[in-house]
Amino acid sequence: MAQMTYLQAISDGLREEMRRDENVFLIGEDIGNFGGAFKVTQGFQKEFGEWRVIDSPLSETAIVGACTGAALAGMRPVAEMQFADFVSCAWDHLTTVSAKQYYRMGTPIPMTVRLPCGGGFSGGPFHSQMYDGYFAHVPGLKVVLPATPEDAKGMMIEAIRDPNPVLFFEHKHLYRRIKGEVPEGLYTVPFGKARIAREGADVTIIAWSAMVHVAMEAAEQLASEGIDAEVLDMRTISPLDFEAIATSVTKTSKALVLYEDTRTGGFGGEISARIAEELFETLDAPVRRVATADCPIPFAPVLEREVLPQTADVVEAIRELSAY
Amino acid sequence: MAQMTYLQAISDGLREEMRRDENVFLIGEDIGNFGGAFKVTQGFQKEFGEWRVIDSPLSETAIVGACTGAALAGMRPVAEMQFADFVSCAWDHLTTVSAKQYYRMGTPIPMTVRLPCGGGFSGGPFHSQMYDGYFAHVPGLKVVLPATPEDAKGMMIEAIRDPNPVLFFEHKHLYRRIKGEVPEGLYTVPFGKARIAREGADVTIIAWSAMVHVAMEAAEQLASEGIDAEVLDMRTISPLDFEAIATSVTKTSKALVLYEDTRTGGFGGEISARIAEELFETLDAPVRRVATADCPIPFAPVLEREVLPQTADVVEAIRELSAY
Amino acid sequence: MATTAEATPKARLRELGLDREDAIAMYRNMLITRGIEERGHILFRQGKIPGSFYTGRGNEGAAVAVASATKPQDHLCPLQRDMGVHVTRGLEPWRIFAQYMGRVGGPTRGRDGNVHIGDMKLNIVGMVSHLPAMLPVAVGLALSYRIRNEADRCAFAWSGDGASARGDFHEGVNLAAVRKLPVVFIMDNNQWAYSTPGNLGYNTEHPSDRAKGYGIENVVVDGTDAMAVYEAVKAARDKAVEGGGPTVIEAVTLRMEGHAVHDDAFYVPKEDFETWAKKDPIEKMRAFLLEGGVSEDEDEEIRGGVKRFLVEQLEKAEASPEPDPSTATTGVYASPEELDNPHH
Amino acid sequence: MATTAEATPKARLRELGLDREDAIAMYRNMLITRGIEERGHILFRQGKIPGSFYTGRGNEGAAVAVASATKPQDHLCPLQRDMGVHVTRGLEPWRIFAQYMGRVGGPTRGRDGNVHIGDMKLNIVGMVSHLPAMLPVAVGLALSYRIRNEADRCAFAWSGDGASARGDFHEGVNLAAVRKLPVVFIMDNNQWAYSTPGNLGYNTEHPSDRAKGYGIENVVVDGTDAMAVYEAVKAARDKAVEGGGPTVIEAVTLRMEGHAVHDDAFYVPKEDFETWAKKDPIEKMRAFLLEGGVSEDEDEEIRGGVKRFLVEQLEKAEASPEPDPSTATTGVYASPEELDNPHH
Ligand SMILES: Cc1ncc(C[n+]2csc(CCOP(=O)(O)OP(=O)(O)O)c2C)c(N)n1
Ligand SMILES: Cc1ncc(C[n+]2csc(CCOP(=O)(O)OP(=O)(O)O)c2C)c(N)n1
Ligand SMILES: [Mg+2]
Ligand SMILES: [Mg+2]
Repeated sequence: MAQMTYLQAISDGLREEMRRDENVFLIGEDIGNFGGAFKVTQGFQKEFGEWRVIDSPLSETAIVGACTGAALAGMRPVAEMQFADFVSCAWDHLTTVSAKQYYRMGTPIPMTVRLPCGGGFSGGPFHSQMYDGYFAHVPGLKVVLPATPEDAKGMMIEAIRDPNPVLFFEHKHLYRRIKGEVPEGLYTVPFGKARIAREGADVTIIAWSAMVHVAMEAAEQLASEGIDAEVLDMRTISPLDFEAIATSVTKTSKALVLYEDTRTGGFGGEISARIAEELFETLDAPVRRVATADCPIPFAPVLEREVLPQTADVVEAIRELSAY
Repeated sequence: MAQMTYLQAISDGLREEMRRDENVFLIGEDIGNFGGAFKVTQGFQKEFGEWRVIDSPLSETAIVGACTGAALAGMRPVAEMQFADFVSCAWDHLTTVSAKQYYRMGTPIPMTVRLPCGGGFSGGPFHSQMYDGYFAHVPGLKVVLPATPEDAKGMMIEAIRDPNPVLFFEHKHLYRRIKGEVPEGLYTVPFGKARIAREGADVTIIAWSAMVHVAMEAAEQLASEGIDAEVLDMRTISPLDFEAIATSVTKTSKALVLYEDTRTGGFGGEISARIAEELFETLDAPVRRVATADCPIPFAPVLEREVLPQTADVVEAIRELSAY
Repeated sequence: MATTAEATPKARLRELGLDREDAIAMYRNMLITRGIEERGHILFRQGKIPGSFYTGRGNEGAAVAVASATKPQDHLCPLQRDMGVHVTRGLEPWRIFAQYMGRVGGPTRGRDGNVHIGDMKLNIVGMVSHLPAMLPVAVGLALSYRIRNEADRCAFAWSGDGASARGDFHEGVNLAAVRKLPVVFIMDNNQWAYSTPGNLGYNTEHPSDRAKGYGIENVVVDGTDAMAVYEAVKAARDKAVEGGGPTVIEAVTLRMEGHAVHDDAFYVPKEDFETWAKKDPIEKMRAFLLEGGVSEDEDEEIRGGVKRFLVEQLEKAEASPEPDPSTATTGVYASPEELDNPHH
Repeated sequence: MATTAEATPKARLRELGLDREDAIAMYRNMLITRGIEERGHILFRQGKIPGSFYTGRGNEGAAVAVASATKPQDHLCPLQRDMGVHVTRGLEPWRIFAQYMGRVGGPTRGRDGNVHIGDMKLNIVGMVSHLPAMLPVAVGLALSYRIRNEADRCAFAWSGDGASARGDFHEGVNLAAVRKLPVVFIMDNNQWAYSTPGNLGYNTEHPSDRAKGYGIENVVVDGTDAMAVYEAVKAARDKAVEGGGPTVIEAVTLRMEGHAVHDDAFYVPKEDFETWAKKDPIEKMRAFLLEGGVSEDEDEEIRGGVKRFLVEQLEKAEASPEPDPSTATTGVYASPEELDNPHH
């Protein structure tokens, strides 16, 4: 197995599936000659040509709208939003057309939208957002958020093959910071199956995307204090593997949901609610949430740190949960 | 006091505030000569002229974008979306510009977007949606949803005067079905203060907009069975009067959240989570949620009924909650 | 406005590459279209159609003519005034009635209403309410033809005069123009967007003049003249599949009813209704056929046939059951097998 | 392209209603603009600017000229290449440096970065990243002038060649055109949208030809020629405030750096950089002034003055503290009092 960054793993998954299936094509801003703002598709246009790696005008709605159409024609389109934040410009199309067409018309819409997401590097209010909770709220869309290189590749391939619109959230902060073993060749990681990132007995931390790494750091710190945290990497939040949550929380009796979307209305609230509703009798303490504060993501590092969930916040919350 | 329908009360609030403050103007599709798809602004163009009651092109983004600009110029714009569903076409502008401008630039954006919302009359997937949870998730926006004529008028005036972007959800199903006493003249109903629609001792039903009426019907039925439900009309979900919820649930120890948005990701999940997190020790049963099923709203009456929350669903859920 | 060359109906048909049967088929499809929508009004008054109801009266000729100028392999994305497209493509009227009434036999199985229909076996994509959201979809269909180098295939996207003010129109048409995709844009200019007149929606002489901003051609035709529409669309399709890029075809009509049942269209000048009633597309087509040698008897027969056909079809629709409530929440996500075997 | 009348600088200034001091002020503002952005690069390399960094090099002349042709009561909605607008309007450079570095002294108090600035006291609206989302905002400002019958007031909205493909452009310009609102649209055509060349973004000769789809005029000017830009904008403003409706002014330049610091612009032909370097707007303005009677000494003094000024300003910015973390989550909602007394 090769060592790859999270970014390389995404590229690899895309490339392998494009080689296998000529119906796969990419469309987005600056993804061709330039290779994409983050260089995920570097070299792709050379290999696959101008009509399978399409530099679009600055038009998010045209990009995803064209993907819906191409999906109906039997293609497997993959759109890139230059930053996840700009998907707001395609919100109507994704929620109105892509998400509802199968329910209404019975015609599957197999398309993938790649969303470089998340904060932590002074991207400011418009290059840092975590948009997962908005889409997980929409019936008909799938929301997937790999945390590791291995998952990133396998879930990329799974996303392309899935017969539904899939929002593939790639965390920018993981692109080059996270490395790992990645199998060669084609493989898929199924949606709706959480991964136990760390086994533990005392408390369950439920996380996805970059927050898995924050959870792991917190768990390491807590281990030295004798608190044994289990970390669940949800991988996808729509579909949601609630069974995995139930199994873990039944074991630990205590749960913390850690998410990078804003606290109020973010998907962690939904998970917290379900835990309390469905596991009422197993809980030994109220569910805790650690999330981004209810405000835009500020630019200055001192402010951004304050707003985004930090390892110390998780450690603190788990300590309190343990002591409850 | 005059008897008015919910619709008349909204018109009345708009008209009175327009008479008082010449900075208030209306913009939307077919609101002038035609008086709006639901006739809320019937006769307004005659009274206030073409430049205060503006028939716009079919352009939701231009409508709300223009409101943001006008607000910056000191006006008090009120936009009408012909149906709440079409606000998806202005999603980007509202969430990206209107919502964040004050936090970033310190410039208040006093604007109101009127959203005829909700289902129950075979409007189908695109004329029935409850969009409240999506917006309550966005820091910087206020989300208000009157359930009675009196509130509708007072909250309309409050919305126009509020220095922030306010999403004013008017439930189409209440427009002509709900009548009540409405004070004459100018008055406001403050945001973030829930109303106890029915006092009760056994269980708290938390609802807003049309669901308040479903909750009241359910409570009446339950009364005959000896179950005494308290009904909270939240009036606004952003800001959220959690204190009122806490007070009521502390009294009853049991809570049901009833909302018309889709269950997963809808704002009822956030409320359920907070109750379980913050009132853990007072709860005698898990919080229950009754909401719209996780799918688009189908057209055929038999299907729509199945998907939307019905009084019987609430009655059943409360019975189970009581028996817990 | 491109004017129709004066010629005998026979010469005209020859010029367009059509024969007598083609013309009769178009006429018949217009009659069916209007018949369906007229019966829809009755059904609505009978309380059999839930929600609201609206038609494309006045646009039957244009809708049928456009669809007639397409090839079966072309994908079509018609909108709310284009029932004639579905009829021409062969969507059985009973399914349309079933759709109106929310029955399982409708293309959306009761999940959506009115003309929100489609059938991928007929290469018609079902529309959504949000206008004109299906236009970028058509551009995506055309893009896939281009990627796969499919030579004789063209996508068709509709838009109203009013809806062309929305961003989706701009982004979709622009992408198609930049990439010279094989797509034809049909603009149903029926002079009103709900109650909003053209001058409050666009600032050019014709709404299709928006084409000029994308460096593509627009052609304005009399939408009540099916032959003129057919001719313009055929030329635009030829151009598109030859790599000449998209064209906007504007078919000028008058929306002959209110926006929907609740709207009496008080804002449309009465004279306009009178003027345009005289230009009725079906009457025009009928006159064309009679002049071209179709006898009054034959016409009578065609019309009678359509009537009987629709009576049958309506019966069939009424026999279609209401959907099973337990299915209301199923089918939100497709399963992998369905990609190979979609519902429609 | 509208060409600049050949005339002596003095005659030219007279023709434009400008005096020598105005011209020097424009020159000075261009120097300040470039100086700020050049120092920005240094600060970035020094690690003092978090996130990314980008400039409007090559566009200083156009930005300054447009702003110079506006009146103080006009609202301006400039974008990412238009630092010259802020400078011309009087936003103090130290506040811009403070913004770059995320300090409290910046117009957004560390909440946003780069050129995401504005100051309502100067009637400049702060931009967002999503392009061109501020264009409909400018239209709304113009709409409010119209509602209030403010005679001599005009709003200014910017857009890039690339961003004009987005729906916001279409909806905003269309509304303004239909209602003949007093707004001028400036199109910064710097030939690239990030790495995307014009021919992949629009299908017309000039991106401003999009105006034709809205029935409004577009004027293409050499964006490196501040006088030409000034002239075109002034005429468009006059027309707009007289009720003649909006105009699109396209200022053609070349983006002289990559899209942002991480982009070396390998995709821009080297010859283009060489050609356009020769057309540098500041050098052009300098030549104009020298020809018009400003001495080399005076020029030296102006340039020296700007340098010293920026050194001071940078010091002041560096003294501006980082924001207090405890304020990070405050000010999400405005309170009623703030309507009368906004932060800025
Ligand atoms: C985005 C959006 N906004 C509003 C509506 C409500 N609406 C339905 S039809 C209509 C008028 C459409 O006018 P036009 O495009 O000219 O089509 P026509 O109905 O005249 O054929 C409006 C405003 C809609 N369907 N979609
Ligand atoms: C809606 C949206 N999509 C993508 C981006 C990312 N982006 C920032 S600048 C840019 C290119 C803009 O090109 P143009 O409008 O020509 O302006 P320029 O930068 O050349 O001045 C892109 C794609 C954005 N800011 N907004
Ligand atoms: Mg119309
Ligand atoms: Mg550019």
